[in-house]
Amino acid sequence: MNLDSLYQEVILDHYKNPLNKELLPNPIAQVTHLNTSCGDEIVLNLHLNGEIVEHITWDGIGCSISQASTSVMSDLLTGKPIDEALVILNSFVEVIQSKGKLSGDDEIIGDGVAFAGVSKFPARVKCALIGWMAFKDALSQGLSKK
Amino acid sequence: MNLDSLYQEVILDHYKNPLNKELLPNPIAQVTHLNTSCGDEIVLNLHLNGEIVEHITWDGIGCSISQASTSVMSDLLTGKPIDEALVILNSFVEVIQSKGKLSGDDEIIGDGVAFAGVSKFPARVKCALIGWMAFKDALSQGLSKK
Amino acid sequence: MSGLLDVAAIKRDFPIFNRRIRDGQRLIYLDSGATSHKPRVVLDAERDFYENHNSAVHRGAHQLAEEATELFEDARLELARFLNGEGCEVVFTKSATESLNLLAYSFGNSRKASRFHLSPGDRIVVTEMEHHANLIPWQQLAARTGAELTWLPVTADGRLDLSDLNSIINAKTKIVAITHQSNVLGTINPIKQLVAAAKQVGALFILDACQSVPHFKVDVKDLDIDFLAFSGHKAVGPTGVGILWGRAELLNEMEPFLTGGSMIESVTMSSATFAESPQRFEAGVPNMAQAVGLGAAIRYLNGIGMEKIHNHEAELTKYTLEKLQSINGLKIIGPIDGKNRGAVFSFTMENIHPHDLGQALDQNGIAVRTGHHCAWPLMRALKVPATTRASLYFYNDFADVDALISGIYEAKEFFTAPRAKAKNL
Amino acid sequence: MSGLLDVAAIKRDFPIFNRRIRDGQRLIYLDSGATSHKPRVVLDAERDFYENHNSAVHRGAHQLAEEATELFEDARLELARFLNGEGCEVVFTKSATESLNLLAYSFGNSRKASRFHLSPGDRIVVTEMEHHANLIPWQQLAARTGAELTWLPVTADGRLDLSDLNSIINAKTKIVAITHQSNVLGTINPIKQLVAAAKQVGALFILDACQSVPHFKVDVKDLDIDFLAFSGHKAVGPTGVGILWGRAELLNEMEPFLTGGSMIESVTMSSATFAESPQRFEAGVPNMAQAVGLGAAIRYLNGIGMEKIHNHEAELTKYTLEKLQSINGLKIIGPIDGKNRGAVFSFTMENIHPHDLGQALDQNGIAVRTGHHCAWPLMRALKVPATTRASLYFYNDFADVDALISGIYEAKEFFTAPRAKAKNL
Ligand SMILES: Cc1ncc(COP(=O)(O)O)c(C=O)c1O
Ligand SMILES: Cc1ncc(COP(=O)(O)O)c(C=O)c1O
Repeated sequence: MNLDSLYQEVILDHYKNPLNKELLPNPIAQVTHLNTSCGDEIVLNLHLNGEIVEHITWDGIGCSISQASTSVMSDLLTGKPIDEALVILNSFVEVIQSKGKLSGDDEIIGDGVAFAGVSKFPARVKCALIGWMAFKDALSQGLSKK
Repeated sequence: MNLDSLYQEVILDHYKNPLNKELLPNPIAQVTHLNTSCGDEIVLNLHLNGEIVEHITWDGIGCSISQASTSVMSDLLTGKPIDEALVILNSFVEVIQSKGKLSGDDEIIGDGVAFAGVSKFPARVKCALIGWMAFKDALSQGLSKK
Repeated sequence: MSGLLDVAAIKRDFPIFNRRIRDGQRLIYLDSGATSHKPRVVLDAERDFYENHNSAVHRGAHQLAEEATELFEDARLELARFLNGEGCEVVFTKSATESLNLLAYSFGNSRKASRFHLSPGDRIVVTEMEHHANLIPWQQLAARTGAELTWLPVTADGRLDLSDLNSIINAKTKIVAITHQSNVLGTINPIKQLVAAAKQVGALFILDACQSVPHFKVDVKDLDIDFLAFSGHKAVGPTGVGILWGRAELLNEMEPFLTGGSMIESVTMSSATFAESPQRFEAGVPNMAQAVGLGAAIRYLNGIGMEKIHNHEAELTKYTLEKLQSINGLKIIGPIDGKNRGAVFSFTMENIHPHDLGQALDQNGIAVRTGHHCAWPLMRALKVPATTRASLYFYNDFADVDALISGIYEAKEFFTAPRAKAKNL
Repeated sequence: MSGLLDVAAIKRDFPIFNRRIRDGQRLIYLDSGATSHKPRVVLDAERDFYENHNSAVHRGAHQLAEEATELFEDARLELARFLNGEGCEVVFTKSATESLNLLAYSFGNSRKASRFHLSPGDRIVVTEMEHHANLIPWQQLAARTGAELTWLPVTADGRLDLSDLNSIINAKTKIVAITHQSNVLGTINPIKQLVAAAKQVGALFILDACQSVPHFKVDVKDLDIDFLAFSGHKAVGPTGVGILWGRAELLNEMEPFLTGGSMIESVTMSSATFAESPQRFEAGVPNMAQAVGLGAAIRYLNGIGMEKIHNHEAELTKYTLEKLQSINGLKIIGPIDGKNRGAVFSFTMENIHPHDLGQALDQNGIAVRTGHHCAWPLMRALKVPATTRASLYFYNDFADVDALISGIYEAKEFFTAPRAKAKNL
């Protein structure tokens, strides 16, 4: 396996030019997630509009996988109904935890398929999931406030 | 190695008919020594008369080695000048700790030579020494009181 | 005798049975209550870890670190399945002793509002047959917190005396810590009844499973206990590894014990917050090869079958009790009824000190233990200064028991016969 | 380069160097700061213990128990000689983490009159470069006793800032706990000067020797310290064994830590008295095979020679510092002066996150570590969220360093070159 197959073009592009990486004020929920084994950190602000994910904005430091994955997530889930966002999230998580067995359906997880190679590297699974877990956490906080 | 060579006649005799196994009152020092790994116990009373070991009396429970060795010790050291008692004690200890290398000089340690075989059994060294160590301890307590 | 295992085949799995003892005699090992021997597969698993995958788990981002982590976590899952618990409920410690101390110290570290906090007026209940490892940590915790330590006494025939159960495990009781099987008497305690008594008053139930988990199926859900401790080395596993199992919700509420690397969430110079269980309780680079070895040990035991191991030992127990009772002057310290009792036999012989008896047996290649077996208060209660103990495992057979019995007869002859005769032994 | 060892021959002693990594590449292991590999003689010593002598030490009165005890105690003496201490001063723990926690808990258990007792107004001094294992236990002890925890800061070039030494280690100071060599920076601290400051105010000095004992001769008498901790697994020894060395008179005055079997003098149901050191601190059946394996590890290191190991690593250090500094955009986190510094190299690369760099190196079979290296406060002080760390040992050579350097260049090209180019990598 060479570097290209893990670090696909899409990942490096999102890493260099992350989307939604600027916190919008007045979120319904703000969460901070740490990767305690490497010191990485993601702060995520969630805005809901009824049953719709209105904005996902974030800031933080981390490796290309975590930054790109958070960027892809924020792009993919923004504007989606909550239900649908959760379906996407679950299928992304499934791919990442598949130990290389699943390649992912780009109809569902879009650019998320670029991260399928990460699932072969157990130590990087957390990196690929940190932003997604932050979203999930923010969502459940946000919903409980409604 | 068979049982006979460890449990010499002398040992079994002393075990069955221990000498000085009745505590004399008013000792200059009384000590209790435990073998914490097996629960054995020796109480020893020491009487001194000037520079002479006047009486060594004792009581306690223990295996044949510890009982016989204490019996032999009490017999051997009673009536000896303190200096001489310590010489005997040191050479007995040396034999017991020799891991089978020394057989002992019966001119010095008398019936103590019967215990030479014990030195090949590290787990029994404590048994063979418990009475002797109690004597040493009682002596230093007794001397510090004088 | 259909319950018997093929011991000859089993012994071939254990390299140590090739050893010759005291001038060429075969090893008759009756000291598995102290530590068990290890099958080749366990040694191979440890060695494979070191030779092919050695690396610090949970730390490096390289291939060896990934492999080491996977092996280590697989071992945890193997243990969880074995006990019928969850992976996150299995903490690798160095021994049962550490597992029990972990609980006592963690409880001692807890804040006032915590369910684990003890103060004067609270009660800790143990039994009179506890191993020092399940007694002294609670003595110390009681002394530090002002809680009261009390205990269920033992009857003359070596069973727990439950006549005052409900006044001993009373409303003040916060912790009940009891051994599953006595390492001296062989007694198997009625855990479900004891757990029920503890639950009734809202006390936590801690099981010392050192002498049970290696010998029969122990199911934490079925027993409905809160914590369980055992040592790998008594369960055909490596030395230097033990298990603490605890209910996840309890472990995650508890204060840490050992602190350091890999158990933290965040750290500044002046304070720290901690990860969830099991990481919370596994500070530092863990005993990785030993954990992996213990996983292999459990697989080996499962391969033989815990049910079969239990049945085999039950047959041996019946046989041994019968044979021992036939020896004049021999007194069994512990139940003489084979029911609810494991293959651990403590006894005294008239006119022979246990040390001397142990030595005589050793001369015949028979390994037993003598002394107080780290249960000194029990010995005092039963008024024996020491015993000789033979403890069996599934790699023992009738021939081993027969050797023990004839060894005892020889010793008896040597130590109690008139001297002239003994000389010809 | 006369100081160099024959690394090709040494690698043959370590079975893991036969491993192929990531599709057939040779293993370039630069993560010995996390854990070291084990030579065959260590694995053989452990296996020999299990296959021929396995038994519970200090307990049985049979041949195996005698042999096991002798092997275990011989290992203790080997360790004592290695550190220039006495046998009764060497306590086998499971790890350095346990050794340091043992001290903190034992001090916490001490009575008011004891020299180990801490109360508000007392001070514990550490440094900003401590591993979590030598920081959090003291934080916890401070929190429990009301003592104050303070620390020597680190300079921008990764040395201890001693400008306020005598106001930080002041008359209130009871304990000074400092690492011999930083596991992040490679910095070797001026222990004699620090010990002198501690002695002047009557404080106890505790040395975290995890990163020094494996790499150069550490003499407890020469350093005049009170306690020392290290882990076997970083010193070519097994996992699951660590050492606490302490002055005998201190150990014998200290309260026990773990309580249970084999560490007692006498026990009743309600109280216990304790044996002398080292038994006092070794409750339960110890990590016997691991202790024996560590003894073999020390003999192996002595066979190579600690002086030679040190010289070899000093040559590697010079070379590595030079090579790393020649890489544009690479910043060494730690001293760039080879003096008083070990072969541990933390660095950051412009525009490449340490995780990505570690991953890229791993693709070439090069094992490094990335993250905060269990020294999070140090990372905060130096304002780096994480680093990549290469840590070398005597089984590394110039070729390993060259592989690292070219691996870094490749990663740089991949991550920072315009995308179209990177594709052809
Ligand atoms: C300086 C230092 N101290 C303490 C430790 C803790 O050692 P262990 O995890 O083996 O207990 C380490 C290694 O991780 C270390 O490098
Ligand atoms: C019932 C019981 N509890 C606790 C222990 C302590 O186990 P370890 O010494 O392996 O920690 C033992 C064995 O020695 C035991 O038999």
